[in-house]
Amino acid sequence: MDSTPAAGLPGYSLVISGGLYSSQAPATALAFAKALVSTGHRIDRVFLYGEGVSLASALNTPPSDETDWTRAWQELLTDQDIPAFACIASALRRGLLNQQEADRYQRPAANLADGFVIAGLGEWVQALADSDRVIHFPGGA
Amino acid sequence: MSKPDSKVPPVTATLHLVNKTPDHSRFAECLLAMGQGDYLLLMENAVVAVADCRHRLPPDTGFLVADARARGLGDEPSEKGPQPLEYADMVRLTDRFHRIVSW
Amino acid sequence: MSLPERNNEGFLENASEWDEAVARAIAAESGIDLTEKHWEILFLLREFYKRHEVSPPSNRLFVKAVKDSLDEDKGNSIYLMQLFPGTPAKTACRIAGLPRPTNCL
Amino acid sequence: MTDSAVLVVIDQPPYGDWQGREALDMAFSLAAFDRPVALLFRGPGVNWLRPGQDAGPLGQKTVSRNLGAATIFGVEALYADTTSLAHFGLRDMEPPAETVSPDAAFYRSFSHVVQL
Repeated sequence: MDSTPAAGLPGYSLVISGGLYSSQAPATALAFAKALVSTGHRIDRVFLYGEGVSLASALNTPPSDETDWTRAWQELLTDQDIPAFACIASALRRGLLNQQEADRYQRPAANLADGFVIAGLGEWVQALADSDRVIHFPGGA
Repeated sequence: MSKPDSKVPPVTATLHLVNKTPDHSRFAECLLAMGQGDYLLLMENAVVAVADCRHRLPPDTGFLVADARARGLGDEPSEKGPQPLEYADMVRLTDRFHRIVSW
Repeated sequence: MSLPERNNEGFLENASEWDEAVARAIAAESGIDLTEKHWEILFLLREFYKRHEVSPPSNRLFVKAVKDSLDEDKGNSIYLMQLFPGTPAKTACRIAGLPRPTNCL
Repeated sequence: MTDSAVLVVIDQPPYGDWQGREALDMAFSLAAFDRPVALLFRGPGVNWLRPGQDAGPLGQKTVSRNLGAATIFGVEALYADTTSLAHFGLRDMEPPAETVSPDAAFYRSFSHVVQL
């Protein structure tokens, strides 16, 4: 994949609110993100919201002959150095915690996958301000 | 029918991304919200609309080929009707339209 | 006095166990001596929670909630910061016996 | 970027899932950063505005009460789709909202349209 964003192209943020196994959103967003990268675009940030936070669980364990979407996303995020945030309120409700939140709420384990950070909706508001395009991948039906 | 990247949309023109089947209320709401210069991109489950005889899709409509192939729908470009698009074509659309709404 | 059960950030587990003595004790932990000015805000915040079933989720929204009921000399961040140092929305909710504001923001 | 508001749409009825609540949090968050924001209730989402709600017995918060904080927090406007209000027999709204028939021009008057 190309790694130097071309000048003059719009910068993107992606919002994923569709769940991992209740929608196609994380998969479509990944295909789109790869197309952005291969055409020299910059991805400013990825923001997971609502059911979309399910992508960031380190405990997702699909069978070996199915795509591991969490891992596939982690590879892209690391390769391209893209910050990815999981909304804290969405995450805590659904049992997705980093060590700090696990300690704060006295929960027995943390399960946030590497490459993702827990943060507030302010990161989304910032994406609306900073990125030329904010593309939303919602759940389907 | 022109390729989506061949024209410059007006500033207020909107790219509509729809991922729900034509039976979902958002699909109809999206069609109602379409204005002059807008483009409709069918993604995920919305691609079944190309086979749905109950709907007349707007002239500027495209569908994602990967989603169509997965669902056994033809991906040949036709003289009239929705245009098959790769993800790279989708990027060309999102580059071109300043306003993008997901339904 | 012995305080009702609280979480590890000092918020009451059960809001119905709050009374003015509890408020004074929680405030004292942060070195705050409650005055009429504090009580005015604390009661406003409790009334707001009762009406809307939500604590103002950020300092900015706390300021807006105060400004809506009182006026600009009180609905401003400097005034509220002086009364409730640190993170005013969190400090005030803790003393008022309300749940920790959702840390969404 | 323009200064026009972000429109957050709620088109799911209250209480059956968390989608509307999480959309409301997005609106509150924009307000918390002093970004102009408006809410549109459309389709079954207009049931958010039905007076006399009490979700206590469900063990949930009453969304119309949460929504009552919106204008205090600086949400610029609440809109409700006229046709949907008629479908669901809603004449009074709590909190009150401005009735609209959303079309291309309506949606284009916002900088972003967000639908979860």
